[in-house]
Amino acid sequence: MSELTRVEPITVDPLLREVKSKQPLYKSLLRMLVSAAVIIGLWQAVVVIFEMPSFILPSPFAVFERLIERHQVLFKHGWVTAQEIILGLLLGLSMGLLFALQMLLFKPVKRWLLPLLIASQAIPVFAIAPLLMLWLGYGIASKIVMAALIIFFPITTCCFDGLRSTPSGYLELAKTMGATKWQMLRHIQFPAALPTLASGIRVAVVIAPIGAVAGEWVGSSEGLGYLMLQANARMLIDEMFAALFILSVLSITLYFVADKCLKKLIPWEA
Amino acid sequence: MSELTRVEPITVDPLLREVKSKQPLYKSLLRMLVSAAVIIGLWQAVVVIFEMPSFILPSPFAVFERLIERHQVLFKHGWVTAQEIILGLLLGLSMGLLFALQMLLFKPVKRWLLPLLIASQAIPVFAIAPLLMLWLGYGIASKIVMAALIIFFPITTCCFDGLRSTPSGYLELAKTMGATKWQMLRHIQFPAALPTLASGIRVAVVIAPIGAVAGEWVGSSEGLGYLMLQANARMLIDEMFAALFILSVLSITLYFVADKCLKKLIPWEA
Amino acid sequence: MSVDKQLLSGQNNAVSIDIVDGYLRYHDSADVILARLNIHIPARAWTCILGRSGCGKSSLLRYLANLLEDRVDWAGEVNTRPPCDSKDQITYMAQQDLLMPWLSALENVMLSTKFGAAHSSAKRTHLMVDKAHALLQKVGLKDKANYMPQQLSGGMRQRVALARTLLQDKPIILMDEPFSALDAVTRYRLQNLAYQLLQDKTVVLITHDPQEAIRLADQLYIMQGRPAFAESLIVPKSVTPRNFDAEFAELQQTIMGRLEQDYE
Amino acid sequence: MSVDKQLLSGQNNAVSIDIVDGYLRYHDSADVILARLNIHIPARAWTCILGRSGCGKSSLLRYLANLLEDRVDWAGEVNTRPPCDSKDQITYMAQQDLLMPWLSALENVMLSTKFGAAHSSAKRTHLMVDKAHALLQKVGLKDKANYMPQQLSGGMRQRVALARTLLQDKPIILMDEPFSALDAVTRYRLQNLAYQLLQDKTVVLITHDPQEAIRLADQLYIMQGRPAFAESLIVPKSVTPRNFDAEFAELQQTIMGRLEQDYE
Amino acid sequence: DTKTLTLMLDWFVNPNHGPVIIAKERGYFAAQGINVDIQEPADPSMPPKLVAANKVDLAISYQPSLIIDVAAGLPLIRSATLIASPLNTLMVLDNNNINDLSDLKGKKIGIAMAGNVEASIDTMLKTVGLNYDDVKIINVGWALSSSLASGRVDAIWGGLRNFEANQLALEGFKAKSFFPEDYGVPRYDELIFVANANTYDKAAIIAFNKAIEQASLYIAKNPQKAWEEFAAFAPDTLNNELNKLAWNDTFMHFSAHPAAADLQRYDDYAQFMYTKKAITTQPKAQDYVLSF
Ligand SMILES: Nc1ncnc2c1ncn2[C@@H]1O[C@H](COP(=O)(O)OP(=O)(O)OP(=O)(O)O)[C@@H](O)[C@H]1O
Ligand SMILES: Nc1ncnc2c1ncn2[C@@H]1O[C@H](COP(=O)(O)OP(=O)(O)OP(=O)(O)O)[C@@H](O)[C@H]1O
Ligand SMILES: [Mg+2]
Ligand SMILES: [Mg+2]
Repeated sequence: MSELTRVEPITVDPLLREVKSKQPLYKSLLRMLVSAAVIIGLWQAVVVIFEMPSFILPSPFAVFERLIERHQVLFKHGWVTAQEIILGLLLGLSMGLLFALQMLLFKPVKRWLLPLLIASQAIPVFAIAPLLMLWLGYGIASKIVMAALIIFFPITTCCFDGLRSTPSGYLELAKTMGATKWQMLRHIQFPAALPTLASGIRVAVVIAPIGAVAGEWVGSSEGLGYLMLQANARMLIDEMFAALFILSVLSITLYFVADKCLKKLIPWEA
Repeated sequence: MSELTRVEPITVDPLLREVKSKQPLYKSLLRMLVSAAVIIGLWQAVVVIFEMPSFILPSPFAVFERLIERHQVLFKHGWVTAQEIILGLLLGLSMGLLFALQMLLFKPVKRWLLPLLIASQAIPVFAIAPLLMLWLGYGIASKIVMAALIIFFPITTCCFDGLRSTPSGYLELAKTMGATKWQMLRHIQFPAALPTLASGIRVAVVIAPIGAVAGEWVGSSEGLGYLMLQANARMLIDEMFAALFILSVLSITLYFVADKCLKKLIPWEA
Repeated sequence: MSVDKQLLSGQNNAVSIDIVDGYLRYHDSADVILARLNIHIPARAWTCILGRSGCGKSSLLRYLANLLEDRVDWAGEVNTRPPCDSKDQITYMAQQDLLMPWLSALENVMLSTKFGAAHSSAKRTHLMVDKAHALLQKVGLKDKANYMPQQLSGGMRQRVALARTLLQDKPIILMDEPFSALDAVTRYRLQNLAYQLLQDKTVVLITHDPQEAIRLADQLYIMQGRPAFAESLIVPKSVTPRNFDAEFAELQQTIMGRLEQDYE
Repeated sequence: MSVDKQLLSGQNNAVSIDIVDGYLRYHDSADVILARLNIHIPARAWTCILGRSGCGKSSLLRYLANLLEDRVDWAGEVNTRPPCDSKDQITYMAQQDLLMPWLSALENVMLSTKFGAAHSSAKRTHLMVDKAHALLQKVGLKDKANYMPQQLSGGMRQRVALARTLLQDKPIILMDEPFSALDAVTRYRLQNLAYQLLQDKTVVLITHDPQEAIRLADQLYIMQGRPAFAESLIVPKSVTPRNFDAEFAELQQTIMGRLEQDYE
Repeated sequence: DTKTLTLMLDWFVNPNHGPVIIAKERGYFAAQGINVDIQEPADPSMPPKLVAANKVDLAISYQPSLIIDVAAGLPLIRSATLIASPLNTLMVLDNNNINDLSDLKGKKIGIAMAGNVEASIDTMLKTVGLNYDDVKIINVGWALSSSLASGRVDAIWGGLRNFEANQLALEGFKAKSFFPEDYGVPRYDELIFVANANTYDKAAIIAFNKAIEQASLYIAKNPQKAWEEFAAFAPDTLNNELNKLAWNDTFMHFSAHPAAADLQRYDDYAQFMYTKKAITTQPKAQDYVLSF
């Protein structure tokens, strides 16, 4: 059945979208470029005005030079980090959803689990990082887990808050239709929670890189975090900033991709 | 006017609450204690089953002993960290709100600011921590800023997403009543956004400690993070875990206080 | 087995409900809403309930639909005959339209097919889609099947909700002011439609329109007083849907009188 | 200065509106909703609009209330006399009750006092609170002032929304089915109340109830066709609120005929 | 067949690790029949723990750290010495603000967290009539040079005489160092190799030590050539001015006889730490300092 009904909305969607996507792509690209220029300008200004020594804040030009000179190394490590982030996001997302569902479906679980959950979050991932390294080794697994851990709580909270604030009328209606708990979740609570969940995902996408990089700091032999630490240890501050730059680009790209997907998923919200 | 109208709801509130606060305090306390017992049990189990060497994961009893032996030191440093967290929360909250408001009120600002904002978040606070230390010194200020920075994005996102998803009917009504942008915000959008904002605040409360402790790791002379580093360097792993324990208790307390406050603020949500 | 079940329900769908000495109070308020409420809802017939705004009609209906269990104090008996678990026997149409904003009109109509024991063979699915389309056409929204709820007018939304109700096939139908947002002609037609499609069902209809009530009622109650009780009014002997005649007019006068009286 | 302004508005609140050759289409749909629509809304009088469900009544009202500016294509003229910025002159009551869930009934009634140029002297505030209480009493909700919207029945919510509308003091009032969720008697009383309180205002009332329209209309339009246009019907000469009489009945028949005809 | 040893350095590869890199580059390890897999940690406190937990075979650590670890019950032994003299210093900027340790009264000292900070600094200050409480200790993470250069702290503890001094010089700051061994702190081995006390592979360690000794000898004879070979290990990151300067200040410190150990030195230092209460039990050198 769902195949049949799911096909229908397509006919109205183009109409809906017609108004929304007024903004052509090149405009937002232009905006990005200008933003970037402004950031760089500010950065240079700080360097000049505060007479920043280059071992604290190098000038953007030095960083840019480094970026070009070392682009191969940077991309290689960037790719590793990107993998860690994306896999971490997937893992954290599914764990967060699962946890939220569990708290929702089994009220008692929530009461017992929540303090545990908060405690687990309150412990900075850094503190348990050595344990993770011991258990999962110095490879990619431990970083994925770090990234997942750091986004786990935002996802769980937003998802749970979203799921439990479904308008009661919807729930009542579904109840009279004989919806099982699971069907209620799937067809009513989940779609109704999507907007709040979307906030959670946006947050997650932006903080997941922190987890991955933090993981690399504790132990790794590749990735942008490793590169940054190494550069820092060697006083190659411009290289460190070049790595930071790649990381930022990665995050921004991820954010906008996620944002686009989320907007497609939730067309009924403005 | 507002003084007069604000007084009214009190008469109905007790009625509303009558049903909700069935759960007496001692019950939730009991639950906390049991949860704690479960955590400790699990912990001990991990220690025993995996034969964890005590320099990686000490047994809960050793940690507890340490906790009692060193409670004065722990509390002293805990108090410092608590201050950092709370002030960081306040700063981050107000900055996040301000930012979200700005993005909401001035659409163009949003377009230009958002990439900047994401980029700023993507850069792990850790990476700019040394810069912060150099600018703000090794005192409490830099940790407050770290905590504020780390919660800034979740707050901003949740607040912004909440503010912009006000049911359009409410906005239209207020518009016909001649609401200025500011009044609309104050009386319609803000209350309507509170549930989503609450999710953001819950997330913020739990991750703010990470910021503060990370700040202490990068540069400090007091606080739980400092204590943890010191203990680690001296191989006093049980002391490190005792500090972690205090940190967790701090976070959990903060979370529940925040949760209570938020629930008071949003009585109309289940 | 699914065929079996349907046959069974086809034979068995005559459920009558008796409410004896009903008492209802919301936990979060001191006011008693209903007290000493006695209502007989006969099987395969339309029971219409009228009453002052705020007297407790929706509360009663929601209680019958099992939606208030943990939010009210209830005393009194609710007996179904044959005895059955009323939970699985009821279709409920709320006073608000409650369309899901993420589903199109057609998908909203088909919402119930997503729930309950899943016997969704491809064929059955196809049947349901056809049925939903047919219902949408009957409520005058053939060309709006793919509109989202936000793109529909108030009356259209109510009609979608009605179609959603009519798609379900349970022996008891509870409807809370299902025609309130419709113009006179549409209302008249949809009354006929509902009458026709729900002929062998046990229907409880809440309405504010005395004419509507008289037109459709096999059994007519008016709720009065504070806390409210229900008084049965004698309806004309003619078959429903009735046309306007002298007896009709007289009953209408009686109803207005009762409502008026409740006001004092 | 605030006194000045009030005086001014007191003298000046007679605004009439003319719609000439109105055309309206939603951006996100290909259907034209209104075309060649001509309506004259006289000052200090009630203009009632009837029409098939979904014909575009609410759209028209929302356009007049400046709520559709960037979501529709509009062609045609809307002239106010005296020319004024209609934005600040309009009170709008939507088809949905739109009560804020975080405000009590009383606070919802007083919502408008929080907006606009702030002249909230303690005295004025006090006056407004009194006025709100008085209005709540008049709509029969004296004892529900502190209830939250979720604790009110559908009709009660609509009455709160009506009280909120009546609290505002603008020359033009646009009301979209304000009595649809009320029982006959309450409806009758609130019609009288509104009539009484809005005597020197320019009122546009959308309703599905021909009797209501005839009772209150100084000017009566029926919207017909697809896209819809408006036809003016001649109302009895008697003063509003009218009582039921032969002329009344005849007009009602005409209206039903028109609606019926629109259906074919 | 060759045996693979995993070796975790104390930090990213730097000139201090010269013999390890040279031994690997010149095939001395291979000649001894072992293959060494080099790993770099970001946190110097991790490698000994990993050895104790049997996750890696060998790690580079510091003598004070080893004493602390062994005192805390970690199953570790010293298997070889990499640099046999102290490199650590108390460093200040050479701008006439602090000419003598006694000028440190009330000043801020930045540290990179280590277990023997209090013991060492207190001892040094005692020689000029001050003590630990007369200064303010601030953890500055690993931003030692920049915190000193930027003036956020008045002195740093943990800067190495072959590294931080050059780093500061390159940034245009002249530094002045107070050596701990001149102010009452016992001499100790700066960099050592540690292995797991229970599971170490004696034959492999002997082979490893031989290769290291061979490399040290080679470096002592051909410092310039060795530098080029060292820098070629990872030219991107190693071949720069700072490392070159550091190399020139380092190569003469590499232990000529890595396997040999002066037990007395360990016991003296343990005694020092014990009396300063940096450790609560006093391990005996003969139990954890092994010569292969
Ligand atoms: N956002 C929208 N996008 C597209 N079409 C819309 C939108 N809103 C309303 N419509 C269409 O406009 C038409 C008129 O709607 P409107 O709400 O004005 O009807 P109405 O006369 O008020 O009906 P009712 O009496 O049922 O309230 C309908 O066909 C509806 O589908
Ligand atoms: N959640 C609640 N808590 C407290 N009181 C409630 C709640 N819901 C409804 N009530 C009260 O119950 C009474 C009956 O409400 P109900 O919705 O049943 O009225 P109704 O007869 O359906 O009215 P209407 O015709 O206006 O829809 C009202 O006085 C209302 O204030
Ligand atoms: Mg009702
Ligand atoms: Mg409408």
